[in-house]
Amino acid sequence: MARIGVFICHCGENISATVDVEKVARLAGKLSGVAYSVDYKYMCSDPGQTLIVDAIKEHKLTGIVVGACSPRMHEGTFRKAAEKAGINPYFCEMANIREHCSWVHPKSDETTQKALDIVRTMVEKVKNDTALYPIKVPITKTALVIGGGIAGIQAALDIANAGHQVIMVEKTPSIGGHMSQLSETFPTLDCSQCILTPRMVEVAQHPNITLHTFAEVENVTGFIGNFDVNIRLKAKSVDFSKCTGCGSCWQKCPSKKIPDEFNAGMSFRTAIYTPFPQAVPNKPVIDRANCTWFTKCGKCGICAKICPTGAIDYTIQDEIINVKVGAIVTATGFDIKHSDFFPEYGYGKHPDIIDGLQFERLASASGPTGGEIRRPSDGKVPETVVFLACAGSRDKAKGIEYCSKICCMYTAKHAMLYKHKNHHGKAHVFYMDIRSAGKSYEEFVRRAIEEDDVNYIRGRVSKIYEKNGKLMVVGVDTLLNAKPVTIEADMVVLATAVVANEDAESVAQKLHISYDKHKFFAEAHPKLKPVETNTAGITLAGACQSAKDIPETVAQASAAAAKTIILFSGSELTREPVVATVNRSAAPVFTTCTGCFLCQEVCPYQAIEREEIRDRAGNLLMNAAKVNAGLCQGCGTCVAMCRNKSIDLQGFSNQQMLSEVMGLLNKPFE
Amino acid sequence: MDSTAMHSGPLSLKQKVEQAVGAEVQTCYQCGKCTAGCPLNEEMDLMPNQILRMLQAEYPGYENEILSSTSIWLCLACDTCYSRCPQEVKLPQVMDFLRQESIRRNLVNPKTKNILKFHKAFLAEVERNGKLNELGLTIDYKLHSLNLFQDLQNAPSMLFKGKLGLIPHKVQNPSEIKKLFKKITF
Amino acid sequence: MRIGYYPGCSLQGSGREYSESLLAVAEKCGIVLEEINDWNCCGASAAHSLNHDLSVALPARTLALAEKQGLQQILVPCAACFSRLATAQQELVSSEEMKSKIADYLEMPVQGSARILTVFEFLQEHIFPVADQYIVNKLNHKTACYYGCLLSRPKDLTRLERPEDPMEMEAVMEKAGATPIDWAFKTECCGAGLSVSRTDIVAKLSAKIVEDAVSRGAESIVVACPMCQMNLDIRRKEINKQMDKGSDIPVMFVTQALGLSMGISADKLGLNRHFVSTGKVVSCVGRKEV
Amino acid sequence: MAETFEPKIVAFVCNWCTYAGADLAGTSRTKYATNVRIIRFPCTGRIDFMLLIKAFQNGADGIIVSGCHPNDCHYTSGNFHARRRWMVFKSMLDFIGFPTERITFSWVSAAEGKKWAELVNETTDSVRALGPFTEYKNLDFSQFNQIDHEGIAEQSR
Repeated sequence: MARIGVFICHCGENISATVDVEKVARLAGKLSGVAYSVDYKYMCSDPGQTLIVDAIKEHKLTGIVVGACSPRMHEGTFRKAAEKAGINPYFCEMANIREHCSWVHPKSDETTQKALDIVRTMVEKVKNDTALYPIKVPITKTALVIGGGIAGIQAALDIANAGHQVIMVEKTPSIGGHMSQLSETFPTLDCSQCILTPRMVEVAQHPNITLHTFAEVENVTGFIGNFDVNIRLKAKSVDFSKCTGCGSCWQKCPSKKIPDEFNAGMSFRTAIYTPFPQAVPNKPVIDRANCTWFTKCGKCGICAKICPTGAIDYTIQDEIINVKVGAIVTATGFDIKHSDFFPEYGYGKHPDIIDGLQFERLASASGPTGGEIRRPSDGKVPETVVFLACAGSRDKAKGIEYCSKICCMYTAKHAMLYKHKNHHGKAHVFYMDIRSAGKSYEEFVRRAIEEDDVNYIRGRVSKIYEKNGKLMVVGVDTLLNAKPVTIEADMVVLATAVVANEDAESVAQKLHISYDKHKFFAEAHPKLKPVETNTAGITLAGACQSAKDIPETVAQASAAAAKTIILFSGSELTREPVVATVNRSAAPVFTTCTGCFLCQEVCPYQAIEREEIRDRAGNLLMNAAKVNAGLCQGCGTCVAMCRNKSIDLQGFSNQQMLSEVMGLLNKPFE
Repeated sequence: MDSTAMHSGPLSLKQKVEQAVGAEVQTCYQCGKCTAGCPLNEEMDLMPNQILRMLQAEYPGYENEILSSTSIWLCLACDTCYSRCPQEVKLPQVMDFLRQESIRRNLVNPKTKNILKFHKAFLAEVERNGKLNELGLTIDYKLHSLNLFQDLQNAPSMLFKGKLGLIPHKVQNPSEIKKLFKKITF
Repeated sequence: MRIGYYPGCSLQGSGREYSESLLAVAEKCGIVLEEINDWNCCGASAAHSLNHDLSVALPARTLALAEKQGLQQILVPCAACFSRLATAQQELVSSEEMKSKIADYLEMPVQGSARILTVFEFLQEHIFPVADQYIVNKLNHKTACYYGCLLSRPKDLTRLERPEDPMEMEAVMEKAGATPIDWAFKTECCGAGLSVSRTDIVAKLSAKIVEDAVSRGAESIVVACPMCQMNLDIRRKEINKQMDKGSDIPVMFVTQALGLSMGISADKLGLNRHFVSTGKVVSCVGRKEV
Repeated sequence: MAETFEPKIVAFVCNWCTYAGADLAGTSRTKYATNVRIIRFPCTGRIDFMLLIKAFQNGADGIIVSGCHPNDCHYTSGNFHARRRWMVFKSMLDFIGFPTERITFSWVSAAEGKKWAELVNETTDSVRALGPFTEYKNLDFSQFNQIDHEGIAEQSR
């Protein structure tokens, strides 16, 4: 016979202000099976928990219901208290009479009645609770880092330096990401490549890091501590074990007219290429879509002829490798909108209307102009440059309501760099607000205005068109009584919106992590779990989660690394025992499972296995489903699917859910 | 200032606009893109974004200023502002409403009276025949605006080129249109 | 499928050559346009400036008449009329309340269900498939396709693929053998409704348009709106005063250009009705390629 | 009767989205009708639709089923299975003449506290308009639930 204790919390006045808590406790005491019922000011406080522990012991309670806040808040707290009192913690249930009752309804009899109903429901559930024991799972102490930009590099180095193995997967032929494309960085104007390349080399040389460039994650199965990952190593067409990185091949490659991704399309590269001189690894790959050997069936072949070590191999195929990892850091980065996104600025048809990344390449010493600001159309040094902040960002009509966060700062930097290189040039910035909240950020923007004489105009630009070789920038100065302003510019730089990568959605689906409507990956909690995802064991670093600058990205990457290292600090992982089980009984029944395996079809975690039940002589009697508790995440889809209720979910069993439904409505409450 | 206290009674002009047009005046964040692209910005006394800001402020003194501005009558309803507005404010429809409100409150700017007279002459012509006859419209407008000689040089050649018809086009039963006008305008 | 035709008032007056050329081209291609019986004025900018209900009711009467006639699609070549009819239709379709209110005013039912075609949609869907067999001349010259405001905006009404830089008229002109230029003022407003009341403004705005077209080497400006045509053509004297150097660049309707390429006579296309002589364009027929 | 009818609504919700969304409505103190009672499932995929019938049998007048938005399921695909099963179940209910307008199937995310409140209010209003649901109330199914051992024994003799 169940002996249940009911503990009703006032939560200060959070509950008692609208719910008659004494009445709830009093009437709950009359429910069948309830042996003890009490209300108290703060149940989660130390004295409150002591009250529960003492009551369990004194009244020999077999289960408890705490009528208080959401189980998402304090279920753990009260389960610990139950355990302390010597009963299995899974005999503790929360009746959520705060979030779902006292806070959302006015003080009334109905509200009190609802609280009573909620408590009674949970009393019915507790009666059907069973003892459960946490599941221990071993941990594979290897981390997978997806993405080799600054976020991935930082996370990988931190985890590797803590002594754990790291596998890094990078989509392009080199690590470095967008940061390697930048010229100088705000607010210190130190050279981006100078601070980044040593880190890139460290990754390549670190004994704990295995680097796979030109590779993509194919699919991910498993769960925290035990992920199973297939990685596609795209065919490089170059045998890296033979290649010395001498560069003869790409110097002689005749396909020279391929837009260079690293220079944001402002120069050309060859079909066999290393993306940039400091690339890591500094060995070329063949871009098969643009290589004559592959597009014209075996024509050319110059690189193979010229290679002194015979490293070129056109027959190499994509290879899938399988790795086992315990945690995954997602650092897949971002993209930006390009000038063709803007109808009012000419749909990208004017070569001298460029985006921020293109300007970075113009300003970079390693860029197509050797660091001189020259406009793409004719290579002339522009005398007047207009910078447009918020190009596409904060623009509901264009589907991007959010602030891209980094543009205010890099636009100030761009204007400054331009002025530093062209003292007599004129730089104008159209902006809406200047968002420079960061260490030394506001000072940096003021410096652009005050010392470098950049003309900041508050207003948006309606149209840009070309007239007699000039770009007419039609804007407005809202600080001058909304005076219309048209500036004749030689070049226009759009600080275009930061957006999620094109393949973000497919990456998220492979990893089973959620994402927001702009395809940025979703953190588990906006404040308290900013680097975790809803899938345990997978963390986020950098701009794949939202637009971020470098310091923020690095900080988040280290946080993701810390979360991974914490996970790796124990030898086993303890998991909630909310898992499905298939019933088993003595011979000759064995199980009621008929082996239809519908459960296997619907399980998102491949947690359902096939078990062959045999007699002592080894003859196969039947096939039955069996749950791998390590893989099962407890969604219960299999339970709803099972035709004869042979599979059940611990903690949310058929009997428990039915008793909740029955308890909720069946009996009138006196 | 406490704008709610000021408008506890009748609706503010902003509220009226929002009610009539369904345009959310409050969404404007003053980027000025409407003004920047407006073909008539050089002619206007209040810029489009300023009108929205003044509506947002809900300061009663601004209402007359808005309604007696030339801008609301100069607006061509060319939709350039709306098509580029990042916040999708239906400014041309706001302007339509402000024009009508300006007539209701008898605040039409004297400098733009001719535009109103033209619109009225236009509708009078439509009310009469159901269709517009440019000759009739021109005569009607000139009589009202007293711009007797404007466009005079063009009329003979227009007649000659067959562009101005002397015999007015009409719908089959002009009284039907007259009735429609009566129903709507009264 | 039957195609209803709403010429609108301008196309019977100052813009009659638009209607004449459109009908001539349709006739040439064997397409019958059924004029809506007893249509009335759309109310133009006067109605929506002064009375919202009137601005819906006037076009709604025409729509109701078209429905009565059993027309499921209506061609509205005039940009302003198109805008008013399409806007009224949108209001009718999106609000049952408005629908019943307007039906009360009109004393007849109105659904707003017919598809309203722009001149480009009509040309693309009905003329283009058969045009090649009728095109006999190449209109070899550089032309500036001018859309103005109401043909390009708002984009959910006009359904242009690139509202800030449309290419629909260019496609027609290329069919006619002309070379459309890339220019900056194709969707700027000419001043439209202020043509009579504020001619000064119209002259200023139109001057910018003519100037840009001329400076980029255009030999003609092609339009698809009677008000654009009126402002750029009839008001040329005033426009020229606003420009450093006046221009005699002819302004014609896109249907006139297409008609010329089909060998229809200049007279029939109304090319003699223009204030600025269209002789230059007519003489382009069969000229060497530019 | 003078009193207005107050329907009983049972909400079958998933733990990760809608339950959390209802929590958010609480923390934001968004007020809504008291008529709803929530039953927490790990996922809408866990919901056995026969429980809906049980709820009606036990006095519910209306039911809400709500989980994560498509593509946002904490378990990747549970909500899709729920939706699929609901389509089948609904067509069966329609076939037997059950008033399926008493069942609202919706998505409410953890961020949509306001939507949760609106959903409860709208459902309460619409079910109130439908009136009490009496057809299934207090139906005694117990005879079907018990195995007739004697009968079986009789037959086998």
